[in-house]
Amino acid sequence: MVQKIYSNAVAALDGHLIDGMTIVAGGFGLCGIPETLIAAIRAAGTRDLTVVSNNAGVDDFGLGLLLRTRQIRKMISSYVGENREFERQYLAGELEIEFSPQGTLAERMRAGGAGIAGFYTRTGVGTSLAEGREVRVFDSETYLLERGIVADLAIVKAWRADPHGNLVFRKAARNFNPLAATCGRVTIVEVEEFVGSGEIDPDHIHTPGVFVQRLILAENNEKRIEQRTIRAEAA
Amino acid sequence: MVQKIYSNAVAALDGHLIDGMTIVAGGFGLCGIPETLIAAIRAAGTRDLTVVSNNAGVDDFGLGLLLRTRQIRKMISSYVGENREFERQYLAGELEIEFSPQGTLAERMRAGGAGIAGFYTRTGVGTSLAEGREVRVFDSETYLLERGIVADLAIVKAWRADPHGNLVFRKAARNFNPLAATCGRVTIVEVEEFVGSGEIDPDHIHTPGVFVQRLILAENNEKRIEQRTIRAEAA
Amino acid sequence: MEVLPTGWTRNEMAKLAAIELQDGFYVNLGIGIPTLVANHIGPEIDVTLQSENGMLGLGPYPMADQVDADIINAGKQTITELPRTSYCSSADSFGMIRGGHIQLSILGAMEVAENGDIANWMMPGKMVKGPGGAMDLVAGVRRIIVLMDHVSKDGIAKFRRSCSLPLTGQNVVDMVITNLAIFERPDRQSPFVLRRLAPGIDAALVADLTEAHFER
Amino acid sequence: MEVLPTGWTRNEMAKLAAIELQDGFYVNLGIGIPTLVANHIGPEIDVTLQSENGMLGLGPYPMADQVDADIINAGKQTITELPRTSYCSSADSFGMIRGGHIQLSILGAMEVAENGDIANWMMPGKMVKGPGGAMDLVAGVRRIIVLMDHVSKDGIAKFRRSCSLPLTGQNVVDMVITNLAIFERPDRQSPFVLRRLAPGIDAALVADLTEAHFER
Repeated sequence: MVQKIYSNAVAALDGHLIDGMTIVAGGFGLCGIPETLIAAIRAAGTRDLTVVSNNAGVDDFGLGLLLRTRQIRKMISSYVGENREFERQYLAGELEIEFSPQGTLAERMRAGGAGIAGFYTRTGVGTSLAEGREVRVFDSETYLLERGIVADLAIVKAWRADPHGNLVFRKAARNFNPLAATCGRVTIVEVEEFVGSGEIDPDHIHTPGVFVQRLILAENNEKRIEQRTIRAEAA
Repeated sequence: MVQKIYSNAVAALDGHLIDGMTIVAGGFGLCGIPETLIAAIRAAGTRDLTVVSNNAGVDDFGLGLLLRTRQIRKMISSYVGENREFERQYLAGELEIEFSPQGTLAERMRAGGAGIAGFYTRTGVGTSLAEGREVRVFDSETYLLERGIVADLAIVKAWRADPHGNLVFRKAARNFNPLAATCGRVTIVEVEEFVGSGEIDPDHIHTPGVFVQRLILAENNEKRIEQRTIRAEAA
Repeated sequence: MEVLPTGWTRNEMAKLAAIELQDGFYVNLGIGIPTLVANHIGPEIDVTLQSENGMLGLGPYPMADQVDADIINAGKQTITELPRTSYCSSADSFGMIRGGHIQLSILGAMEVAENGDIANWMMPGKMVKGPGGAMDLVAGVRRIIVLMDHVSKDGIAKFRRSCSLPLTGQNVVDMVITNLAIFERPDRQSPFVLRRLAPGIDAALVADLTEAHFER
Repeated sequence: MEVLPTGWTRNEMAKLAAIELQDGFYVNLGIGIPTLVANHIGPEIDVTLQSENGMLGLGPYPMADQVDADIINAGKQTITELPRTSYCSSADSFGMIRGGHIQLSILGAMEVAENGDIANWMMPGKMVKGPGGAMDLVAGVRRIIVLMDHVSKDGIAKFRRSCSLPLTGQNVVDMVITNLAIFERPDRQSPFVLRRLAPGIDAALVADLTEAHFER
C-alpha cells in the first residue's frame, strides 16, 4: 500500500516548501488550524509566502507565527483582526492583503478544488471589493464573477484519519479544512488520531483520501481558545 | 417545535403540486430514488412537469411511471437510456429533453441551492452541448458557462432523519439527493427510518435540517436493482 | 450641550428584534448587540441559530467544565451543542446563507442608508480588518434587520441619505432598530416607514436625528 | 471478403491497459471493456477505483447473499465495499473528477481523432441517450486511455483524421488501445505514435486500417 503516513511534519513537508509559493490553510480563527505544520514551516524558514486562510492568527499563535518571522508576503483572507504584528507590517507596506468575503473565499477554495474556474455570486456587489471584477446580471439580479483558488500546498487539520487518507473533522473545527484539502496541488494533513483501515464508516468520511497526499500525527494540539465565554451554573 | 413530519406523501405534497411546475429529484439510475413521492405525484396527476433528474427511470419504475402517464413535459438529465416509453414519446415529439453532463448537472443543482447563478467548467467544451453557451478562456484553458438550477419542489430519498430534518443517506444512494435537497424552493424527503432528536451525531449529518421542509416515512422501498451482478463463491 | 434622551437600552433593542423571529425560522445573529437577541427567544417558538463557521443549532455558552475548543460560533466564542446541532464546511455553511435558506439575519452597522445600503465593515480611521462573513450575510439572507445606535458617539446620524463609509451591501436592509425608533419597509423597492418610537421619544426628535428620508 | 486478423482479445486489451495503472493511482473505469481492467490489477500496486455516482474504493461484485441495492457503480451494477471505501454526493464526486484528482480514466469510444478528440456518446442512427458522466471524465481526468476495436463492424476505421460523430471532448485522449495496436502521445500537443502491435499484426496492416495520422 502507498504509504501516506509520515513520521513528522519535517518529513511530510520535505520537497514541498519553496520560497514564493502559495499555501492554503484550513481553520477559522484559531479553531481547527494546522498548528504542527505551521510550526514546521516556521522552522523551515520558507519565505515570500502567499497564504490563503480565512484569518491570520494572533500575534503569538497560528499564522501570526509566520507573520512575526516575516515569511508571509501576502494574505488572502476575509478577516485579519486580532493581530497587531499584521497591522504593523501592513501599514509599513511590508505585507499585502487581498480581502475575499468569507463565503466567497470558501467557495473559491471549493471551486479551485473542483475544477470550476469561476462562479457568479451576489456577495460584494456594489462594494469596494467588486472593483475590477466582472459584474453580470442573471434573471435581473446582479452578480460578481469570482475565481477559483488552487494553491501549491494545502495544510489541513483533521481529527481522525485512516491510512488511506480518509478524514473526519471534529465539530466546528471542520470549517475551511475540507475545502483547503481539495485545492492544494499537494495536501498535507495533521490529525489528532490515526485509526486503522476500515475503521471509519464510509458514510462518515468528510474528506475522501483522494485529496490527501501526506499525513502526520499532530504534535501541537494546544487548540487555543480566542473567546472563552461561559455561563454561570444557575443560568 | 415546528412539525416537519407528515403522516404520508399525500399530506406532505398537499399545496405543493401545480401543473407546469419544475421538480428536482434525487437518485442515480434506480438507486436512492424517492419511490413513495413519485407514486404520490402519479396519483395526484399533476401535469406538464419539468423534471430535473440524472436519469428517467425505467418503463415501469421510478420516473418512468410519470412518463407513462404523460405527466412529464420536459426532462433535464444526463442519461435517459433503459426507457422505451421515453424513447417513443421523444421521437413522437411529445417530450422535450435537455441534456446536461452528469457532473455539470450535479454542480448546477448545488449552485442553485447555494445562490451561485452560474459557473465555468471545462466539461462539454467543443461538443454539441456547448452550443448557445458562453465560452470563456481562463489561464489559457477554455470553459463553458453553466447555470444554477432552482426547482419549485425537490423530492428526496434519505436513509434516516431526525424530527429537525437532519438527514443521513446510505452508501451510494446518496448521489444526487443532498444536491436536490438544497435546490428546491420546497424540499420534501422520504426516509427509511426516523430517529429521535439528538440521535444523529452532529458530525454525521449529510444534509442539515435547514434544507428540509417536510418529511415522510417511505412506504415504497422496493429499491429495484438495475444490474444485479454477482460473483461465484470461489472467485 | 443638551442631554439627549437615550431611549431603549441595548437589551431592550435585542428584545424588540426578537419579536421578528417566527416559529421555524433559521436565523444568523451578528456579533455584538445582535448576540443578545438569543436571550429573548421564547420557548413558544422554535428558532434555529446558524453560525457561518459551519454550525447549525447553536446552544448557550458552556459551563466552565463543558468548554470545548472545537465548539465555537462566528464570534470565536465557546458555545454548546443542542440535540438538533449539525456541523458542515464553510462552503456548505455559506451555501445556506447565499442560497437564501436562512430566513433572517440581525446585524450591527455603522451606517444604513434610506435605500437599504449598509456599511458595517470599515471603521473610519482604523485599519481595515476585512468583511468576514458580513457581505455574504447581507447579500444572501432573505431578511436583514440592523440593530444600531441612532447617532454615533459624535452625534452624527447613522441612518442616512447615503452611506459615507464603504458599503457592505447595496439595498439589503429591511428593518432598522435603533435606541430611539424602529423603521421598516415592506419590500426593497419601498421607502422605510417609522413604525415605533422608544418611550419618551417623539417623532420630531427622531426626524432631527435622522438624515435618511422615511415615511411616517 | 478477406478475413482480417483479430489481434488482441478484449481481455488482453484490458490487461494491456492495466499496465498503465501506477501505484497510488485513483482511477475511473468506464462501462464495457474498461470494466475488465479491474481484473488485471496486480496485488503489488495500490489502486483505488472511483465511480462517478459517489463511491471511492470499489470492491468486486458481491456474492449472491451480499447484494445491496445501495452499493452500485456508475454502470448500475451491484458491487461491494473495501476497507478504504467512502461515499460522497455526485457534486463532490465530480469535484474529484473535474478538479484533476483522478489520475487516469479508461473509456470506450466509437471514434478517436488524431488530435485527441473523442466521440463516445451518440450512436449513429440511434436515439440519443445522453452523455452521462463521459464529458466530465474526458474534460477533468488527467490522463485518458481509450479501449476500442480498431475498426467498426462495417470495417470503418475508428481512429480517424477527425471524428464524424458528435464529440464527447476535444483533444483529451492520451492513449488508444485497439485490438490491433497501441498508440500513445507524450502530451496533448504531440501526434500519436504507434507503440506496439498485436501478435501477427504488422504496421502496414495497421496503417491500412487507420485513418488517423500517427508516427512510428
